[in-house]
Amino acid sequence: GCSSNSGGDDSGASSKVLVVGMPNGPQSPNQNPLATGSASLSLGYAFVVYESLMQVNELHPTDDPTPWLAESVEWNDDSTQAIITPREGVKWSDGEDFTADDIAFSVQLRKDNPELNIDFPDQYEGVSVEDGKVVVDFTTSQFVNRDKLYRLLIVPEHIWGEVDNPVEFTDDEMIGTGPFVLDKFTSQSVSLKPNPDYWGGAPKVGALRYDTFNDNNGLTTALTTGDAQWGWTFIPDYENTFIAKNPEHFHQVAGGGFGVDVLFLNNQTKPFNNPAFRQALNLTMDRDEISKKAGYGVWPTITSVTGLPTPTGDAFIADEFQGQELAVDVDGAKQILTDAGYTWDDSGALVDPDGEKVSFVLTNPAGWSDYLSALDIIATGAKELGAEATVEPAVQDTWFNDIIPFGNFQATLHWVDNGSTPWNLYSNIMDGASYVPLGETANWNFGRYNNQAVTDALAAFKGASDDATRAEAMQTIQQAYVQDAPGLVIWQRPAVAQYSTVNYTGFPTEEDPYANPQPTGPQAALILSKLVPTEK
Amino acid sequence: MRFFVRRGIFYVITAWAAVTINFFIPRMMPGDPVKALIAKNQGKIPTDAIPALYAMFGLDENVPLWQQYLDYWANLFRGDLGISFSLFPMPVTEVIAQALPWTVGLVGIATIISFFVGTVIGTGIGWRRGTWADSLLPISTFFSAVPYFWLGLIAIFVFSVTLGWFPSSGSYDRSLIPSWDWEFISSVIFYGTLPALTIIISSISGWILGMRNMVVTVSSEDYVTVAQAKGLSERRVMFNYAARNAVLPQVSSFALSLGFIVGGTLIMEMVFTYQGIGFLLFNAVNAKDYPLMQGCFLVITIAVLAANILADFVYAFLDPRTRQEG
Amino acid sequence: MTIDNSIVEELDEASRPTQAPDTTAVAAAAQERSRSKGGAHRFLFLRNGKALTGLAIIAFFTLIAIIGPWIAPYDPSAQSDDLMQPPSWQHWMGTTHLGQDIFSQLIVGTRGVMVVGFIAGILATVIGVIVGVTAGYLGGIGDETLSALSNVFLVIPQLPLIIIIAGQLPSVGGITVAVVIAVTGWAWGARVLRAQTLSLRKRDFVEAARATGERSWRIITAEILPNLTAIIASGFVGTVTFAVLSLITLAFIGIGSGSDWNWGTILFWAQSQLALQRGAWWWFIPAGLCIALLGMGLTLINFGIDEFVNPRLRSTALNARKLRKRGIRPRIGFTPVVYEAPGARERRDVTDAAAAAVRTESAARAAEAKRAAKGARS
Amino acid sequence: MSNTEPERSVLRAESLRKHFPVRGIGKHGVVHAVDDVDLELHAGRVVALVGESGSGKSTIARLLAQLMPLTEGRIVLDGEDATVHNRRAFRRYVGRVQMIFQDPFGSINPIHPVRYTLTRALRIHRGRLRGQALEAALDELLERVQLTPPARYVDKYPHELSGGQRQRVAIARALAANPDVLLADEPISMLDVSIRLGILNLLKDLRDRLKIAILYITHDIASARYFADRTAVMYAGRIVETGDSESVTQDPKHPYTQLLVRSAPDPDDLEARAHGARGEAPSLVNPPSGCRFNPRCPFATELCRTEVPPLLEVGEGRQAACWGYSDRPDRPQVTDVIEVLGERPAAPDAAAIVAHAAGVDAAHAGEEASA
Amino acid sequence: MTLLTPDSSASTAAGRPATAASDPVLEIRNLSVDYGYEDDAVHVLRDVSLTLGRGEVLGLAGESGCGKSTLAYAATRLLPPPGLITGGEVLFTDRDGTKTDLLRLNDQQLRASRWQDLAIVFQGAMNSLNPVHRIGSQIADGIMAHRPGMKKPEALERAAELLELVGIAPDRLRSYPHQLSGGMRQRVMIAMALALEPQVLIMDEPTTALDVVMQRQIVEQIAELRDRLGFSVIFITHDVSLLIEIADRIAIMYAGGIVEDAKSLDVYHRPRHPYSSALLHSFPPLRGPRRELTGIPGSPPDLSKLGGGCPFRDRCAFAWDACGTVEPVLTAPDVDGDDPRRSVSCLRHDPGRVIAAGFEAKPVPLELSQR
Ligand SMILES: Nc1ncnc2c1ncn2[C@@H]1O[C@H](COP(=O)(O)OP(=O)(O)OP(=O)(O)O)[C@@H](O)[C@H]1O
Ligand SMILES: Nc1ncnc2c1ncn2[C@@H]1O[C@H](COP(=O)(O)OP(=O)(O)OP(=O)(O)O)[C@@H](O)[C@H]1O
Ligand SMILES: [Mg+2]
Ligand SMILES: [Mg+2]
Repeated sequence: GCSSNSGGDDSGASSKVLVVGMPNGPQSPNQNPLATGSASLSLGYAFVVYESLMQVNELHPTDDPTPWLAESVEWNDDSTQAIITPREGVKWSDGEDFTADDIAFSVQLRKDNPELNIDFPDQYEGVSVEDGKVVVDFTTSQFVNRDKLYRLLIVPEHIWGEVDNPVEFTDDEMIGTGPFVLDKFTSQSVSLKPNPDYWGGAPKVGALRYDTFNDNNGLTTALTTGDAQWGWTFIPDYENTFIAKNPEHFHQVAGGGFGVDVLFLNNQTKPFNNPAFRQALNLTMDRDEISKKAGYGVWPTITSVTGLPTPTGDAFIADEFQGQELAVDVDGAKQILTDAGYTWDDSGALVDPDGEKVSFVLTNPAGWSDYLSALDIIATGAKELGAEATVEPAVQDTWFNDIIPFGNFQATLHWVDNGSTPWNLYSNIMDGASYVPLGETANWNFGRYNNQAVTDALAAFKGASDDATRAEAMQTIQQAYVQDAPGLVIWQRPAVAQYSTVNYTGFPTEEDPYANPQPTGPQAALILSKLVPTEK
Repeated sequence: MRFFVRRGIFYVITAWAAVTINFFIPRMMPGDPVKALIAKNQGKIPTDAIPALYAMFGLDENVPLWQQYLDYWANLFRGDLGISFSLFPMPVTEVIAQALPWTVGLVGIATIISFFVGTVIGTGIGWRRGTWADSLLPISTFFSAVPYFWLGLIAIFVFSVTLGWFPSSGSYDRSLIPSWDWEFISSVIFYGTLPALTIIISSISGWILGMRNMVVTVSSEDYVTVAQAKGLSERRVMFNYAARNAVLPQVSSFALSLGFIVGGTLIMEMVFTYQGIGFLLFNAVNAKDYPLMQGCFLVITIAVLAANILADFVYAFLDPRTRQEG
Repeated sequence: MTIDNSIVEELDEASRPTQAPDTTAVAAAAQERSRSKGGAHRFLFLRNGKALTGLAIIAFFTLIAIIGPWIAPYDPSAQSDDLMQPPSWQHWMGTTHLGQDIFSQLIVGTRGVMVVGFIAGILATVIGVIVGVTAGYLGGIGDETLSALSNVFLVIPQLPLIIIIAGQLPSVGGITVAVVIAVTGWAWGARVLRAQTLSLRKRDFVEAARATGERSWRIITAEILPNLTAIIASGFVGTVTFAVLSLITLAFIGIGSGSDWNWGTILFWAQSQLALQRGAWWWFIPAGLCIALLGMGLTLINFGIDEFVNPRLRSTALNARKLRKRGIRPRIGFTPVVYEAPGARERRDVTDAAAAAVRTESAARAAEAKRAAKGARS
Repeated sequence: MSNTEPERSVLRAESLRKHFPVRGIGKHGVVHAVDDVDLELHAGRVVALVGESGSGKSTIARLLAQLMPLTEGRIVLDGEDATVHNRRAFRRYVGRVQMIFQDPFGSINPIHPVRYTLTRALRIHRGRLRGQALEAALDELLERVQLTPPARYVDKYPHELSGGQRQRVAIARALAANPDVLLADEPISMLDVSIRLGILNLLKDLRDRLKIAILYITHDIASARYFADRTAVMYAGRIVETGDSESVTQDPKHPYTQLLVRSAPDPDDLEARAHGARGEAPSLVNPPSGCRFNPRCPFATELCRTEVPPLLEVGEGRQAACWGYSDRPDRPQVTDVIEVLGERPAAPDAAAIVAHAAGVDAAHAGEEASA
Repeated sequence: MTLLTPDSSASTAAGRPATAASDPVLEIRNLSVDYGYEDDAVHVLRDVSLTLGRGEVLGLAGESGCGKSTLAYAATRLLPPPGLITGGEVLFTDRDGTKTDLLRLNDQQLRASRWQDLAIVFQGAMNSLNPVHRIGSQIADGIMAHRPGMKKPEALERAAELLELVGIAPDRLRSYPHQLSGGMRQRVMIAMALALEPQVLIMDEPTTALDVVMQRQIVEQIAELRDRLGFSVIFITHDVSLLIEIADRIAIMYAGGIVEDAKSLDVYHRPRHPYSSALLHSFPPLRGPRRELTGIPGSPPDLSKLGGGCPFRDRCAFAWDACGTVEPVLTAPDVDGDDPRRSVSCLRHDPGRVIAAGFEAKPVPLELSQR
């Protein structure tokens, strides 16, 4: 039992179990930390058994990363080569020493097995160990992907080297460097116990358990009853539903990151082929209301006209847009429309320059309640312009297979890739490089925005070797975003987590957002190292 | 013998058709496991990862459908149901083996209790037709007409969240290690109580109604009157004559409903975060996990078929009239 | 839905002797009486309180379904600033997280439920009748094939199948859901009908029709089908209940029409917004109650049909209340005795009337004495 | 009988055989419901078929109506093989041969009024009748079966009719086809005495007026005597005796016929009773070898147990399938069953049983006392 | 206090003759039965009185639907819903002379009395045996219910004896009802009814479903057992000829009332009621000269629409205006030299009532006064 080492232990460890809740349904005993979908990755305990090279604080992506298994990572100018210096004195939980070879092996493993290589597909050029440092060469510039390298989980060569097929390896033992080691696995719950020899000092969390629930409701109930103390699920009206249950100890905090949700507008068909209408719609969207009603304040309001989340993106907002905030301005919108030749008929319906009534359909999969609520609000806004907007939920599969890739929509909400820079956000919305005609499968740029200047700027940002070039590119991009409104960011979608400080404190807070607060990332090891029991 | 053979052939054909449909249905669904996975992790899995995932699930190979079908049968006979996508790389058999006992245990027990209690109540109501007992019917009807999830959620809200009498989710105390000790078993029982109760409440009405109607019908049979004429005690007439005969159709219905246990509890498992095959199947459908979906379908199909066969014979064995002449 | 009796019925039918003429006589008597009272016997079941209640409920919901959109006080989708308001005079059943009026949603949503329920019920019944009756009548290889077909549909788990089929369709409107439910839900009825047809087919009147020279299709449609009316009707009612529950469950797990309101969508929203946990019972409870009420109404009609059709259930069911007033409890094996003075409907029930106590007591004493005597006779 | 001149043979059955497969769990075999039955119906004559329950009488009727396929044998109508192979031929056949079912409660669809039932029969056999013609035909039919006035019955539902009335509707339906042959399967068994007579008289009238050939199936040997010209006696799927009704009933030859006649209650002759006959009808799945009556026959010998007796001439126009009337040396000596079964058999001593019961009581009382 | 039905005294006063044997075991007095509970209930039995003497076989005959079964069931309070006993008494006299009114016993007492004092064999043996229990245990449970403390093996032993008594091998104890033939089942029912040596045995058409041979066997059996065990029997059947043969006394019922009650041969040879007479002219004789069969014209009255007067008047050849208003009651026949204990309910025999009602009395017609 993990509880036996309580009391007089001088480590200050508690006997209390910290329960992490996840809404992922029953799990199978696959703990492979590299295979997407494995229990350890989806519940997140892979991140407390295995560790990453560096810790990145998504809230401040421009800050220097915190060394973790790597003392440092040096990049060359165009970000095609990284030199990794491993940390000294780290041991695997079976007692073997952790070396540069383990890092090199872990990278090589991904290079050799495309199935496991989700971060840099086809982009590793070579891996070598020189002077106890690991040199990783990439085929392309990785400036926007640096953090992905930092986040790579490192596995022991002496175990994994023996494995025939690392793709199907279930890693029952889980020998890692992290602060916890596997105690037992059941399909509903995974227990871990502290790693007494952890390089960062034995953790003060006496035991860690990952419970899985069948859906958000199950997890919400567990969080509100205190059965689970850390996790993440969308809790509508979390202040009343969750925090109010124990205001002193229940918290929900948002991390940072460039995650946002975007209303993709079909730039190629009516009515959104007219930038004036897109802009006008933008002006009717009450981001505050959307965030509060549909997002329950969980998804913070987006304020900057550039669509960048704040404060994460502050450093990237072009000077000309600094301080420019989104606001509802129906009159302004009408003005824009009037200028563009729109009129209104007797009943107040908006008529486009071609003389057709403006109407459009907002689509999202049925069941995605926050999106659908947001669409409802957006539709209400559009009605103020006299446009006829209806929300039509779609079947999820249809949405994925027919609606989104082929552009069979007029307006739909979709997320964008997070990233360590705004590049993904803008590229996903408006990169001409992803442009394909309507009816063909698009990977991003679902709205089919095609502006050479923007395309070039996005490419420049990614490949540039100096900040000035990048700033310039960013300005071009943001100008286009603001002027053309090819897609509309509706809210931020930061990493959010709920936790209870009944047993442990030290989680990231609003005041001290030292890491992404969610338990399902490499930052879990960092957070756990900061947790202290509330009582001994 | 001919009877057995005919029935046998009939069931084999049914099984073949069902399994074939089970094979094709998932494949006719749009979408694939990778997209489903991406959808589930909205934004968390970078787009770059897509090719890796296709490779991992082996979806990049192009095998013609009929070849897949043949392979499927070949594997089926080897007891190999393939490897689950959503729970990669677990064999489907293992995944199902893990989930099945929970469903069968909880729902099975609930169904059995529901059957017995419902049958006894139904006997009472049927026997005392025309008295106050009749007013129980609309009440039980009400509970059978209520959507199950609605009942379950209210039960959770009242008994778990508000009163705290029962845990709101899970199949046992998660801090326990599954084993055959009393602590664990009692935990399983404790956690299973609320789900079982809701199942019983929502399903009992069917048994009550069925039994009541049969008892009413049987009560007017001559042999019941004869039993009364013999001066047997009320209890004896009610149970040994009326109920004993009325229960025959109930029992074969019961055998059939045992078959549906395996597949019919998706909502319960969702609402109560209970591990089981219904939810497994639901997840498989959402994750486009064909092998798992097929596996679940197969298990459910076999269970229902087996129950059908069972029902065929249970009746024959319970009713001496259909038994072999002595 | 009650579990199937078909197999049983098959076996039962085979072993049951042809109905005693008595029953028919009783039925005849009962019907004759009802006719003489003026009501056509087809509406006899209106005299059954249960059926009447059921019909009233269904009629009520049907009315709401028809006029709902006109009488709803608000646009059910219209948002307002009254977020999550408990019931009040403005909003009889409170509001949602977007300030939508739940009462209006309920009213407007009735149509979706009723339309889907009835379309699915009708479709499934039609398929079930066609397959079941044909199978039962044909016998032989055709029967085996059709039974296997319905067995396959019985064997395939239904809810997942509905989810999958619904997931295949580009857009899921109410009608689509109804069709999907019907396509997956007909097998049960077909099975019951098949068993019944099988036994009807062996009845003499079908043989007699054959001997008269009727063609098969006529035998099916004119001789057999009308005799199945009760089963078809109760199957229809059952399917409607099932369809309504399926629709609501589908909507609840996020499949199905979200654009048009129905009670399931209300519940879906309520649940996804944690209405219960937030104490917004007004959002969660009424829709569920409406469903239960509708289902109850359907089941009650079913009772009515049962009692209407089964002569054995009929006469007592008709006047249960009156009996209670007169203190008569019809029982098998203990015929009630009432002593009525001619003319006045005054009566004394021996078993409870105090007036009879003396007599009863002496009778009891006699019985006692007899038993004692028997014991002593050794 | 009134008509003595030989009438034209209408329907003839030649060595009919019907075996039903036995269905059931673990059972297999066939029911030998009808074996080697020859039967001939003449216009304007009635043939009665009597025999105990389950001896295959209804099966013969159904076979003759071609409602079920023959296992073996031939049905000859007006000298031509009439075994039908398709639906059209069947419909032509039913125009000539009509059947009245055993059970008046089951053979009329309870959901249709009399009008419907009869209209269908008329339309099928007499073409598209409408309006006045139809009404007239209906009235005529109902009058023919003495359901008068027709208007009172034509719109009734079967449940509103008494058993006798229903039976008459069933007869009317059969008559709608203007058949040459009427197969009346126990048309009176479910009715009470007074109604029975009405129906018998009705059939008699039809025979005489329309010269219909009638097969009259019954248990009631007295009514066969009253109504039929010839009588055939069946036992366990075979015909064991035929002959003109009067002599078959007054002077039965076959031991089974004797048993049957001697068992029928007859208030006029209380002495001529076969008392104490024991035994049951044999199983038709494994019928006894030889004469099927041999297990119950008081005269049975080894010959009866091994060889099936053929129908032997036992008098003018009479045949009996009993070895007792053969000229075989090993034939049994058949006399009147009365002589063998006339006495009541001795039964176990009743007094002893009573005493025992009392003893049980006593033991019982003792128990109670000690308790 | 109107515990006694008011006109019970009246009917005795009207001179209900002491038809009963000097030692009655069961007296049914003024029994009235309704079907239905409402105002439009059918009054099926109207003040029926009947007395069964000890050791007597009383036959009950009449048209189908005239209330024979109803009478039997009502007397035992086994009438199924919607039956309702609305008046009368059923007095049972035990061997020691104690009289009990079965209608006034409470459930407990009634249960104790049933089977012990009075057993009943129902119309269809097929349906009277519980198909899922072995016949042995069905016989035994009746025994055990009345002999608390008796062990099952003992009861089964007794059951075996009973089976032997009715001529069934005791190894049939372990058979299920469906494994027995109809005749055997009927005998099992009889064995079961005799299990507790009841003093009265009511048999409702115990042989109707059987063929004559089997019927004969059963009837013989009953007669023989009655001789040995000395119980009294009420035997209900349509088959008048059978009744005449086996019953000591016959009561003829018509439309819910008893119209004639006399020694069986008296009924046969000297019917006093027009209905009895017609009934006896409705079945063909098995032997002897073929007599003219007249049948009974018309159909039985609708019991729910009976007015005053004689219910048979519409079908009666001897009815006159008095029959429409004066309700006949059972009286001694107005024929000289008749057995004083016989009774008939016909106005032709009751000039007193006719005159009292202000009508002109008519003499007894010749047919009804044969000597
Ligand atoms: N469809 C059938 N399948 C199997 N056996 C049958 C079938 N129909 C009749 N039999 C059997 O064939 C035998 C003869 O039956 P049938 O109905 O012809 O007798 P019956 O002489 O008409 O008897 P009853 O006088 O009772 O009407 C019986 O043993 C019966 O069980
Ligand atoms: N449940 C009932 N409701 C109304 N009338 C009934 C009911 N049961 C019987 N009857 C009527 O009561 C009358 C007497 O029925 P009963 O069964 O006693 O006749 P029965 O003389 O035994 O006839 P059978 O000879 O046909 O057995 C019949 O006219 C019948 O229609
Ligand atoms: Mg027959
Ligand atoms: Mg009767």
